[in-house]
Amino acid sequence: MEGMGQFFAMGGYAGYVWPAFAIVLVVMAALWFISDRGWRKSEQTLAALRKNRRQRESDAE
Amino acid sequence: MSLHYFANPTRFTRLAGRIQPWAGGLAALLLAVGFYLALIVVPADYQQGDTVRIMFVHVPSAWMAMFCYIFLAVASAVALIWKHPLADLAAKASAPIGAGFTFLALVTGSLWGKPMWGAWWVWDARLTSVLILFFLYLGYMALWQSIEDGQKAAKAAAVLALVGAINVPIIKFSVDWWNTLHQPASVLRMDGPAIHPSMLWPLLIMALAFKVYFVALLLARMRMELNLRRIRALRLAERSS
Amino acid sequence: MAVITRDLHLAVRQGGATFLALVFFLLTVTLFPLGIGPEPAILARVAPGVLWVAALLAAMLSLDRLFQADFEDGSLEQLTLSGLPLGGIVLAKIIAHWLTTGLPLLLAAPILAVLLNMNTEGFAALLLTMLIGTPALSLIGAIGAALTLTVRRGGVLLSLLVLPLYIPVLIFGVSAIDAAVHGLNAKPHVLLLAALTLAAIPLCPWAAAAAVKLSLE
Amino acid sequence: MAVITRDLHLAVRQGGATFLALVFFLLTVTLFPLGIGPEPAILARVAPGVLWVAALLAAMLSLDRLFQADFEDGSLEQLTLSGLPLGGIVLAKIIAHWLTTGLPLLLAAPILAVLLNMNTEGFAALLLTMLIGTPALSLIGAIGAALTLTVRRGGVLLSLLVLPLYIPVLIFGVSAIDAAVHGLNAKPHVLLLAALTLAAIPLCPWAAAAAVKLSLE
Amino acid sequence: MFQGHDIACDRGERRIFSGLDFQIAPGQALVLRGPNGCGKTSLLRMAATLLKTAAGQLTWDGADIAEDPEEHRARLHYVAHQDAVKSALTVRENIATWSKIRGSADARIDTAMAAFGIAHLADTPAQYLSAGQHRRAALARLIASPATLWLLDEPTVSLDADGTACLQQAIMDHRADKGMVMAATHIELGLDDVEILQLKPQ
Amino acid sequence: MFQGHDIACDRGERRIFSGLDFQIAPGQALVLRGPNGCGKTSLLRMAATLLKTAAGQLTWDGADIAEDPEEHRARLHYVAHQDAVKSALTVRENIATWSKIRGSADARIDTAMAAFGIAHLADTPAQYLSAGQHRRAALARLIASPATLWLLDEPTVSLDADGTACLQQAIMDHRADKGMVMAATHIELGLDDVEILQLKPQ
Ligand code: HEM
Ligand SMILES: Nc1ncnc2c1ncn2[C@@H]1O[C@H](COP(=O)(O)OP(=O)(O)OP(=O)(O)O)[C@@H](O)[C@H]1O
Ligand SMILES: Nc1ncnc2c1ncn2[C@@H]1O[C@H](COP(=O)(O)OP(=O)(O)OP(=O)(O)O)[C@@H](O)[C@H]1O
Ligand SMILES: [Mg+2]
Ligand SMILES: [Mg+2]
Repeated sequence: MEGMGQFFAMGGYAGYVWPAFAIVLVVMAALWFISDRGWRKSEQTLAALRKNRRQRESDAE
Repeated sequence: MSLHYFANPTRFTRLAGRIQPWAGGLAALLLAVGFYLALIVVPADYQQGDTVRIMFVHVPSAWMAMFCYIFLAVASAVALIWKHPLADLAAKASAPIGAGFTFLALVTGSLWGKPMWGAWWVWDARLTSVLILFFLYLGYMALWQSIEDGQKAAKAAAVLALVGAINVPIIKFSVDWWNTLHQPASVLRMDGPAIHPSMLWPLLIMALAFKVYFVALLLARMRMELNLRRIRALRLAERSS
Repeated sequence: MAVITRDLHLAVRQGGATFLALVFFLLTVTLFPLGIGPEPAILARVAPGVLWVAALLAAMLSLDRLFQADFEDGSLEQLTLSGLPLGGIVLAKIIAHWLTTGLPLLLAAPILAVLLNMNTEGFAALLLTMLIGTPALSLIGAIGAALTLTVRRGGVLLSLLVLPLYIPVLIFGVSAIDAAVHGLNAKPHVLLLAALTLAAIPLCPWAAAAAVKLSLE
Repeated sequence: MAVITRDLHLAVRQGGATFLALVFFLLTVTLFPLGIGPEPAILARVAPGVLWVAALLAAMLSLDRLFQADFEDGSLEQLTLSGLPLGGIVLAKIIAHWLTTGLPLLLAAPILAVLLNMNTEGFAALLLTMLIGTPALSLIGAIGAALTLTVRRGGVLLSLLVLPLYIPVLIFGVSAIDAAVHGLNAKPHVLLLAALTLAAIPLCPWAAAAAVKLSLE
Repeated sequence: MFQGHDIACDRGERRIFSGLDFQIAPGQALVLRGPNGCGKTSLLRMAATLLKTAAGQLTWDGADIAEDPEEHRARLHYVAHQDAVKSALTVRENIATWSKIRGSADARIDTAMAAFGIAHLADTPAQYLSAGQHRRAALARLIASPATLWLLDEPTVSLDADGTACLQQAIMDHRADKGMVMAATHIELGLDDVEILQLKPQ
Repeated sequence: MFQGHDIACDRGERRIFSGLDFQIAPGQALVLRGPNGCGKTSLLRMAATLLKTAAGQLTWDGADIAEDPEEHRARLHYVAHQDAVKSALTVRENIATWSKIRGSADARIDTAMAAFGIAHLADTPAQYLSAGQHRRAALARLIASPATLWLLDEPTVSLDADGTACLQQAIMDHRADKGMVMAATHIELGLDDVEILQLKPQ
């Protein structure tokens, strides 16, 4: 336990070291999440639009 | 296999789809290793104590901030000169990633600066030029946003990206040109790295992890942009019919 | 060239840009002692920075109208159709811009420097850096003005795009003066500034012309 | 009132004024440390002055477009014809102007104060004076904007007319902060500033409306 | 009843016209004609209280409009060369703004766009309109919020045949509804039963 | 000979028209007609090299104009809706600026003002012109400096009968002089022997 506490204390600089690593993780995860969701959404919209068009084309025939 | 081999968007989508999961996985793995090394294995510095660990996220972020801009500028040049159809998208897709890394460099630098220099922020040349880089990214994205016509926006943004590229050498060499508080380069320099190997390796692993992450994210964003472009075309065709 | 005289003539007639930059410069610099307080030592300390920042802002403000007015009333279109190369027209407009903003600033700077208690060593450096640096402001600014012509958030975007590009000019300009004030060698800073301006002369009109062409489509 | 929402909507859409003032404010304040140098003591010393001068300039710049855009495309004409009293319309436009420029400045000021190493005593005073003072900037400025509508040298004249009127705001604002920073009594300065703003509320819209009517003839 | 008695007009310290009389009864239309620079626009601006008469007076049901200009303004629409269409806003937003300021019902906005054949452009920013579409957007204001007196300065400029027909229909409906119209024009508006006021250059 | 082959036009990423052909020989006039938004202005802008063709090509005596746009620009005049008349300058100064930029003789300026009946306004600032006078000042440019191809976008807007007659005379003289004219309009221009290009909305 002693070791763990020491580890988390970061030699008294816990207030600087941990936030630094945390923000890196948060920003990287957020960027990834936003991009991934944007991509998925765009795939869905595209598929829907294409289906729409195919339908209309077959209607027209 | 010329530059134009990947100009075909469908081929690109297929290839990107294949690479992306691997790149994502590798980035996650390298990041995990890097974090482990940086937080646990590496000993505290005798001068800086445990704050030195911030280096392992700060320095790769700062490198990526500059790297992304170089990438963006090169992609813009390719788009303007060779009219490569994917170059626009690559440039557009890399801007938010670059902005993210620049933001990280600023924040982690601040978090390091407080214990080291006793201030969150000082107005020295290196710090300020990174701040300016951040503004440049924002301006670039805002320009894309504010021009409706996609093709026009691409060209305008490319011109801006190229003009803004002068900022990169300024950031790189600002510490040499002005006497500042900030560390001069100790890894990326002409006469080889001046840093202890026990620190160098984790740093390089972290840097590699960031690079691979960039690739994975770039591919995802490019596919998204490509889809968005197709969606626009379909919508417009629909509206006019 | 006819375009330069036209722009100058218009500037004199409308007044707009010409005096605006100058008046803005004068007012900004005079406001500072009011805001900061009258102590000569502090004023002298901040003088080069205040002068250069005010010059930057003044130049940036007048940029807004560099192409905008001509764009809105169709004159820019007519200019491109005049058969002259677009790069040349843009350069002419940049020169006119410098003559109506940069030059007046240059002439006003010494008076203001006296008001701000700047020492005589800094004087020559101030004039020299402004002479070399203000053309760069007009040149770089033209790109921003051209890029934001059709853009909705024109004004904001213009500042956001242009100011980052202006910062090197500011930094070299101020460092040269500071060096001179403290009796150090100002030459490297001045040379860097000159290199910047020289690089901007061929590049900026070209980039601005490309942007103008885009917004006329 | 519909006019306020319209102006706000337009401001958001065009971005123009809203962000311009804010971006200008941010960039100006960022430029200063670059020009002056990084020493925290000096920065802290000049911080209130720099912040207020930047706010003044930012407010003044956005004034130019307060009536101008609406005048040029005929909207101002249509607004006066809308059957609402002109004074009310002008007041609505002033409120919209404050919401899009004064308010953002107010919100951004604390962040910048930290960056400039301003001490915590000055903080409350800064916010209070900006809250009281920025409406006066919009109110006074409207007169200038209306007077210079049809004038050829609009921009210059505007600055020349408005800045002298702004100087009392600047002086009271800065003195209040300085007093607070040095632990003195800031109250008299704040009260004077408040008196100024209160006097401007009925007077300025009326004067500006008269000026607008003139320029529509 | 909108009347002008012995009106004179000065522009730039020059007398443009004088001794002009006219009257418009409910349901009537008055068309101003005359060569360039004879003062048609100036007369319309006087009728809109935007310009002062140099002599004479304008009355509404016998009361001088200069006495309560606000009241007069509320009952008129003035469509000028400068058409007050904001390029940053969409067509619908442009029309909606004005009808909101005039406090009229939102439902009329769609009617107005349909009346001028621009319903399909409702969500297009005005920046991207062709000249005729732009003008239609400006004219749609007439329908979006009701007003008794329409002052139209060369309203058919840039309109195609269909657009002109829309305008004619709008004017007919307005007149049937006891509205009044005062229009300056150089070309035939194709309205029937109008009075013509010929302005002569001095 | 100015020709268009299989021209297509995109605006805002939308196809406006395609497969359009036309040709204008020296001395000929081509009038563009069609409903609002069908692409007349866009076609004129393409002919002026201000807009890129989405497909097809425009040729001058067989040579593609996109190859040397500067040369093409030097031989044309484009009079658009936005008429590039500066309100701060007088009529004469406005015309003189453009003829100076184009390097043509000063003597023609007076001829040009006379041709459009605005000689008496020579020293009036453009700000004080009526709508029709403004347009005449814009058109006077056509005479002040010579150019082979005239591209006119709704040139008669705001002109009275006399102004329209001036324009007709100018066009006749120009055609007699082997000039070419391409004009978009909604109303009859009153020219004889013109070809009409009808644009259809897609
Ligand atoms: C917000 C504040 C900061 C910013 C924006 C910033 C920015 C940067 C940048 C752009 C680099 C890359 C330089 C290059 O590759 O040449 C860098 C590297 C570095 N920074 Fe910072 N920094 C900040 C604060 C700090 C602090 C407080 C420290 C430590 C006391 C620090 C230590 C380092 C080190 C050791 C490097 C690596 C230099 C090398 O090996 O090339 N930085 N920083
Ligand atoms: N703001 C002004 N200041 C001074 N004189 C003006 C002003 N506006 C117009 N004029 C002059 O007043 C006269 C009448 O102008 P007005 O615009 O009323 O003419 P109009 O009949 O509408 O002409 P058009 O058919 O060309 O539109 C013109 O001779 C013009 O030169
Ligand atoms: N800058 C632009 N961006 C996007 N679309 C545009 C732009 N300008 C015009 N359009 C669209 O292109 C089409 C053609 O416009 P154009 O101005 O060529 O029409 P026009 O034939 O001149 O019409 P009008 O008779 O009304 O002048 C219109 O539907 C218009 O909405
Ligand atoms: Mg008129
Ligand atoms: Mg058109």
